[in-house]
Amino acid sequence: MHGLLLLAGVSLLSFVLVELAPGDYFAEMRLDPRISEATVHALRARYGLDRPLPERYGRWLASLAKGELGYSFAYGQPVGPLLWPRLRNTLLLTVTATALAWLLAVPLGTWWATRRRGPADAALTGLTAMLLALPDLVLVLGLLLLAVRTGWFPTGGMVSLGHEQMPWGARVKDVAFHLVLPVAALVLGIVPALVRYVRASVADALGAPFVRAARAHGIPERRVLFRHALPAAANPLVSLFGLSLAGLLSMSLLVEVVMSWPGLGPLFLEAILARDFHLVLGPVLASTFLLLGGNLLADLLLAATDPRIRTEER
Amino acid sequence: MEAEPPLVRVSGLTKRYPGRGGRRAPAVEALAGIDLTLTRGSDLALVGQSGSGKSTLARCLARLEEPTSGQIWFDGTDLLSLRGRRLLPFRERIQLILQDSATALDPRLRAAEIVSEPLEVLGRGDRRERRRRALELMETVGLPAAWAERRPLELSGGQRQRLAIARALAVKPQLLILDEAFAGLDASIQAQIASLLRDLQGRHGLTYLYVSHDLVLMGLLADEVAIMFEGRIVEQGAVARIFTDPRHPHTRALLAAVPSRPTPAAPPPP
Amino acid sequence: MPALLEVRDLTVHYTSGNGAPAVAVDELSLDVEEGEVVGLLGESGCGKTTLLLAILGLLPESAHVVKGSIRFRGRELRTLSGAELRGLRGAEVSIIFQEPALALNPVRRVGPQVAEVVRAHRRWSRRRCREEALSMLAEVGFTAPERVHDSYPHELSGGERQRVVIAQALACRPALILADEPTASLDSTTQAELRALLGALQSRFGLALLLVSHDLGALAALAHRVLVMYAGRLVEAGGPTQVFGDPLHPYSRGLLRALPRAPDPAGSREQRIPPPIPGMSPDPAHLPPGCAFEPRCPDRLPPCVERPPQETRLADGRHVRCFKYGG
Amino acid sequence: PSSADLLRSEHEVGRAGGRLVFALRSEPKTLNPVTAVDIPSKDVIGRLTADLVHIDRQTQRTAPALAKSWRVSPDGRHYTLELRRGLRFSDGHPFDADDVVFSFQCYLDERNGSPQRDLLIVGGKPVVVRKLDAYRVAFDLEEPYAAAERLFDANAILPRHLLEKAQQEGRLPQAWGLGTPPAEMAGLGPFRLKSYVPGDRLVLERNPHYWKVDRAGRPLPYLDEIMFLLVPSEDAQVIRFKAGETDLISRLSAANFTVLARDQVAGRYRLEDLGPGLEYSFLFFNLNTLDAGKLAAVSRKQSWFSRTEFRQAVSAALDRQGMARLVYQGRGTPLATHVTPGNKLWMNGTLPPPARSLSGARDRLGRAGFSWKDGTLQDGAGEAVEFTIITNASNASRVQMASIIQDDLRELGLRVQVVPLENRALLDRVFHSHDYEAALMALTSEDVDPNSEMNVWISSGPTHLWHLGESRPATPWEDEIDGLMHRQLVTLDARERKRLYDRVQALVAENLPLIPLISPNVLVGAREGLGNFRPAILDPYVLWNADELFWLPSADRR
Amino acid sequence: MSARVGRVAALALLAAVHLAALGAGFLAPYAPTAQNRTLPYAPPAPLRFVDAEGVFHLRPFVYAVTEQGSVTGAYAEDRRRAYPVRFLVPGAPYRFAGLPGHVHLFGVDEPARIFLLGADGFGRDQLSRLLHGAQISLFAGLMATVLSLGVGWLLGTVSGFYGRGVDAVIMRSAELFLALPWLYLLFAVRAMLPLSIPPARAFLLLVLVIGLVDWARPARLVRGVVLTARERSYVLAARGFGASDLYLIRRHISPQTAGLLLTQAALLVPQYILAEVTLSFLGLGVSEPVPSWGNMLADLQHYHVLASYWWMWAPGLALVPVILAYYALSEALSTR
Ligand SMILES: Nc1ncnc2c1ncn2[C@@H]1O[C@H](COP(=O)(O)OP(=O)(O)OP(=O)(O)O)[C@@H](O)[C@H]1O
Ligand SMILES: Nc1ncnc2c1ncn2[C@@H]1O[C@H](COP(=O)(O)OP(=O)(O)OP(=O)(O)O)[C@@H](O)[C@H]1O
Ligand SMILES: [Mg+2]
Ligand SMILES: [Mg+2]
Repeated sequence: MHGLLLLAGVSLLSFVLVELAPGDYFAEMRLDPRISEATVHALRARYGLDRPLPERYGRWLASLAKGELGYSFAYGQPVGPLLWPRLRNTLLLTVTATALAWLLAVPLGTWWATRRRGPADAALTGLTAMLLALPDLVLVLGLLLLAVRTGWFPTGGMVSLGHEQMPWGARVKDVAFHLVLPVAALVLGIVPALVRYVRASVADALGAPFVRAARAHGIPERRVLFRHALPAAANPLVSLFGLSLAGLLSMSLLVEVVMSWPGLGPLFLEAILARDFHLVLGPVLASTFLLLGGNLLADLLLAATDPRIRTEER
Repeated sequence: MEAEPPLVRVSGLTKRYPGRGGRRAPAVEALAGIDLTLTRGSDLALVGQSGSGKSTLARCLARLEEPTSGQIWFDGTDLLSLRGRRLLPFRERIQLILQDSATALDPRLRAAEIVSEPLEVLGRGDRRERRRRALELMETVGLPAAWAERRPLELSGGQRQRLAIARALAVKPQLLILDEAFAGLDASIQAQIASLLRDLQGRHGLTYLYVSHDLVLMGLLADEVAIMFEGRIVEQGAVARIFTDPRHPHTRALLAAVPSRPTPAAPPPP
Repeated sequence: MPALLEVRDLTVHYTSGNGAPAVAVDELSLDVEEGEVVGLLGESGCGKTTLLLAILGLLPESAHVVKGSIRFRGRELRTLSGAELRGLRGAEVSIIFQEPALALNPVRRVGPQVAEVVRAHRRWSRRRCREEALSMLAEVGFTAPERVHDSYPHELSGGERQRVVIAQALACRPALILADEPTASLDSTTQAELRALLGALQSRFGLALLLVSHDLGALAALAHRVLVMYAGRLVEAGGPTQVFGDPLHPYSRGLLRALPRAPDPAGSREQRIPPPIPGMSPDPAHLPPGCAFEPRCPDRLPPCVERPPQETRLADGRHVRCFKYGG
Repeated sequence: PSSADLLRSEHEVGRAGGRLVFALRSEPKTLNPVTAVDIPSKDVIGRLTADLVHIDRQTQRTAPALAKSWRVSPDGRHYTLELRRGLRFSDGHPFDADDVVFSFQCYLDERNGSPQRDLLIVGGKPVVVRKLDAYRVAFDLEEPYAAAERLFDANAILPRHLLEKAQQEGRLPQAWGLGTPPAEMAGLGPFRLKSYVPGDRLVLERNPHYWKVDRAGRPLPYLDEIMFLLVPSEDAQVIRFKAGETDLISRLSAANFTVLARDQVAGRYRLEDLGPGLEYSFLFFNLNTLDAGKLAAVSRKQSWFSRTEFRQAVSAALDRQGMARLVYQGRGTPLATHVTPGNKLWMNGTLPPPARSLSGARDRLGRAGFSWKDGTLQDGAGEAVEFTIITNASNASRVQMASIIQDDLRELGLRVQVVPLENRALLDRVFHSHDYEAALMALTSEDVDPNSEMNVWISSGPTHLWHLGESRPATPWEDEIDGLMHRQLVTLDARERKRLYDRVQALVAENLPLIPLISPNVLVGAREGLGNFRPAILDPYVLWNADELFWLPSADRR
Repeated sequence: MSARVGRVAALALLAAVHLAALGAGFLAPYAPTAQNRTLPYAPPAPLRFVDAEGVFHLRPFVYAVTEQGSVTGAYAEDRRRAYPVRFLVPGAPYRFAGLPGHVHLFGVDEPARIFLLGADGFGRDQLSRLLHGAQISLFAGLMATVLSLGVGWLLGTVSGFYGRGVDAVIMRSAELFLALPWLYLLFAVRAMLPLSIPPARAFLLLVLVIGLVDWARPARLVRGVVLTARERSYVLAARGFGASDLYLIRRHISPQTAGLLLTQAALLVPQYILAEVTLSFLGLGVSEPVPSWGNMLADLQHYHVLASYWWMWAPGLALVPVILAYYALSEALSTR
């Protein structure tokens, strides 16, 4: 219920936002000296761009009901079929990267929290600062350059040229091999911030008396960190995790564009700039769904990681 | 003939917590119908088995926990019907020293801040004045003013306990509930605080509800003892009566289990 | 044969902020023999908890051991590596913390917190550890251990939490337990049960106990020896009947005098409250150069202000630190 | 098929086989020749389809394609085209005049909104296409149209047997989307669709029914496959080309060209600088008739902008050489007018190259009543002369040029502010709200022929950027340009047309309705060992002769 | 002890960076917009003490350079004449704290240039641009951080503290804010601003919008913490002596969110500074020729720059100590 309302709100407000932004999809055609103004007008009329906002929104809703998710001006076809295959690829990339990033950040940040002051602390501080100081695009290009210089990894795409002819196992390997670079880019992009959060909250929790109590019982240090300090520190991390699901789609835009990953990224970016609005709404709605899911999950996890949180009462 | 109404009257108070361990686990009935009356200026000791619901009752009385059913009348007002702002004046009149006071102290605050917190909340005095009062209170519970800047975790267990007591005393409530406030204090400090409480009672007519396991101390401090067992008050009566003529088996068990305390052969002269 | 635990000349300072270091434990020596129960008694804030923490190497960052040695079964604990210390803690020496609410992880169920202690020291299956935890919970007086097992600390009463902490300490059947007011918030029947349990363990496994308590009754019932601490130092040591029956040190005397006596229905209330020791406990950061109890002492002597008294061993085997008895 | 009228290529004989990989900057949007507007779509469609008469990208002249020959009536209004016989679509279906008539019917159908439609309207009336017999088609024009045969280029001939139904039902614009199964598509181009992976690649395979053979009589094309990979950023394209993952690269920026050129030998690729293309960048001022109430500030400034001396002064102050050097690493040519040196057939060679002259600029401004105070230029009313230049933010070269212009004009005492805008916002201001003072943009002629520039130069043209929707030419010289452009359109004599167009160029250079800046060189590259690689400055620079491209035996790949 | 040292060092570094930004006009040898069209991508000029003849000079000097061939970044030194570094030299005018000035800390005689950090594609001094760019970037980063954290903190606290309906409403709006394509709003805002507004001001306005719109993430994080915080027993205790909601939030709840906020702030500042890199691609950044770290770094996104001119990384490198300092500061504050 909340979800439906939210979707309605997101889509309606998106319509309004686009209305506010200057230019529409067909504006660029005006630059082509061979196309007359009348033709552009006719096209705009065909796609209903000359209609008032409520009517356009109504039309879009109708098309949503049909499962088409609107109609792309650029592709001249319904948005749905354009979205699904790319969404799958994007999710493959981003889910892998997010999982990896968390798997990396949580132990690393936790371990880091125990190494306050000292060479490891200094090294990690410097490294994360450096990664944070790099614009994402530079990072991605840098990785790409590395791939070219070394020839270790493919520099783009999701599959090799002869992918279709490969046996099943080799295909999986092929895709995994192509995943390395974009995933590395994403992970390097996300991890510094994550590690910092983990470190900060775990360091906080390590000062609690129950940690000393656990040590007093001879609980192994690893377990003290991961089963005592970390759960107590989980709160902001859980919220962050919920949000990271939401960020999945937008996160990989850039990486996909530069590493030519056949995901939503290039499509979405082009659509935004071209004001191919229904096509923009597709990923927006998809990420709203992920957002809802992520936040729901986070709320459940929050209650699970901290039993003191009361959901009812008061 | 119209007797003075009691300060607190509790009737049919119950509190159930959702059960643990499996979905269908039965609910924990922490309070199973409590009836209790506290007259003004009296001292009641609440004694009973561990887990019998004493702290729960204390928290319900202080309106820090919502009872499942029942009624609490404080000074003629139905306490449970009050909420939000209308409750605030009563909060001032009822103070609770929570059991495990260590967790009830904000680890980020300093000792003096903790003690002056109620004054700040109630808007008493200016900053200087409050601090002065806080230091005074700390001294009365045996904490040197030099420790005003310590954080709770830099104090010993007993010192934290005393900090919590000092904080509750800052308010001058009508009803003070002390949940295991004496646990962890040495005899000298216990005596010091006990006489402080007695003194306050004499001057301001406070009513005390003690929750404690120390039957000997309770025998000293309270006029009346209520024995709790499994969420109920199973026996209530004057101290002397309970100690000399316990009726309920649980009361008897409690008394029997008190280890005899050595008394110095020759009490040293003062 | 050396004692199970030998503490020699232990001195612990707290350095908080920029002030002078606070002397929490001052040149303290004590022994605990195998199977012995040693009661530790002392004013609030005199350094008991600090001592126990120091023994297990658990002092906070702001504290540090200035000097002294701590030997357990002949091994110097101060020089043990982290892993060795870890193997020792909980398994051979365990500790019961004073405030159970702080010692339990608030976001985890308590059962696993008990089982985990077993798991840390025994190569047992998860299930067996769980069963061990349940039986341990039953031993400390829970009639429905399953419910407690699945509860979070905040869902337990104060006494229940305390019993959980005791269960943790007992879980691996250690040789020595450092107990910091283990029964402070337990009703008398449960206390009695626990005393019985400890007694049984002691006779069966030779458990030794260093028991911090303000409850003289409990100490009298359990302890073989009682130590009295004041301002970081041992001021008196002896058998419970000796110390309680005939305290020597002025502090011990004052303490005993402050004990509440059984109710006397006839007397007026004011009279019934025993007299506290006058004055305030000294600030460990500014201990007087002489005897720390001197400012509050009713029988002070001229040397008291000049230098701290030395320990005197009396004929009946008791130790006392007071100029009255030599010093 | 031996009976068919096959076209014999004159170029080097190659070797059959192999695959060519080409990176597209953005994904093709459709494979439908009727609706395609974007470059990638056209790049692909161009390999899948064929046109009646084709412009040889290298000679820039027309050449027979599906039409074996054509005749023009003396009045220039009637064209008769003779089609090749015995040709087949890539699905094996025979091709004849009905397909031609059908195709033009589709392009002209208003419901389809085809971008080609406007070109096929001559003298206000659509071209009439008649089938004379199975292999002859007639085109009737309302008025004479110079070089009308060039119109046939890029009007792909559609298979009637596959698309007629869709056309009748009005669904043609939706037909042949990217997801269409290859079996439902057919064309007359050298390749046909093999497979499509969304967002990733599009693979074409050789068309066995193609209508060209090489000198040795062997069927073209040589290549087995062309693979179009989607590589959405230029930098990634460069990197992947360098890594050997793609075989051809075009639309290279000069900076990247320089970087790539360093490793030419080691990287086993060859880069070519084809010299100036047809793109011309320019600065223009907002001369639109404005609603003075809404855009008061701009319309006040128009009193400066509309002064020819002002524009001349601005033009004279610009350091075009500097722009060519800094922005295009020397791989660009300063322009005096809008026709670039790349357009060898039509450029007015007599116009002097632009030279920077600050003193000249000052003179002109002085003569036009401007003066300086504390180094700041003022108009007659004492107002400081300052304006903003908008340009496309995502085009680094434009922003750089604007920055140089700003610096140049500062020396003249003009305060200029550069405002890079996102492209749609820019277009919205230029075409719609007219809320701008000056803009820096670029246009690329689709063809060398002046006809392709009609809409830019006639005052009522839809691409008459600086003064859109002009009801009447505002100045005598504009009137003259209008007249010249119309005359060249109906003049059939090529020499005469050139003379007329030269005059247009001279008028532009003189009056500067737009201030021409630079024409960047066309820069391309190909893997070592690609035979018949003959890049051209006309779109598609490297792929236009895909049917003849082949891999030399020396090529180390595939 | 060493926490204090860390705090002092961080503060000192931050102060130095901000002071350098403020005093950019004086510290920078050239105007940030001054082009040298014959010196595109001139590499950093080494400060020399020993000249071509092997003679040692006490005063450091530089050589003038000339371009080798077309624009390739290859330069040759002209060793015939040394240009000693001079201090407090007159040069391009600037304003410092509203006062006009024209004396620069150091410089060399014409026609040589002292490019300590090299030059960009227009032959503009990187060091001067870096210093001037810091003004906008650091301020914008701080502003956006303060805004988004401020709003996020407020709404997150309210949401977590009151729970139920309030929580639902705020969290749903947070989701709405997270999901909407805000880029369009930025386009719209840019379109509404007059074209002639100074680039820095236009950018700051956009940053303001971004900061305001970006509250949802911090809000959710804060809310999570508040949910736990309000159940602590000391909050219960404070309620017990009649503390109002406002007091509880101020005294007990918000200090618990402080650590999180500080961590966030330290991460957000560089993030917002870098956001401009992307924004400038869309015409939403600080526009030419005004420098900012964001638009300087945007140059680095071109493969040829990235691969050929290492000194163009300078703003990225400058960002590292700033990030480190913010880290250290946030750490010092949260372990206070
Ligand atoms: N972290 C700390 N920093 C500074 N001083 C401390 C710290 N912890 C304890 N102290 C001080 O050290 C002294 C000894 O504390 P300790 O906890 O050992 O006392 P204790 O004997 O256990 O008292 P209690 O019976 O009240 O628990 C006390 O005065 C206390 O205030
Ligand atoms: N939040 C809760 N959820 C579930 N059960 C609870 C909760 N709080 C208390 N209980 C249970 O309610 C019962 C009564 O608890 P209460 O704290 O009132 O006992 P108590 O009499 O104070 O005991 P003690 O003397 O040990 O402190 C206990 O069995 C306890 O486990
Ligand atoms: Mg209790
Ligand atoms: Mg203690």
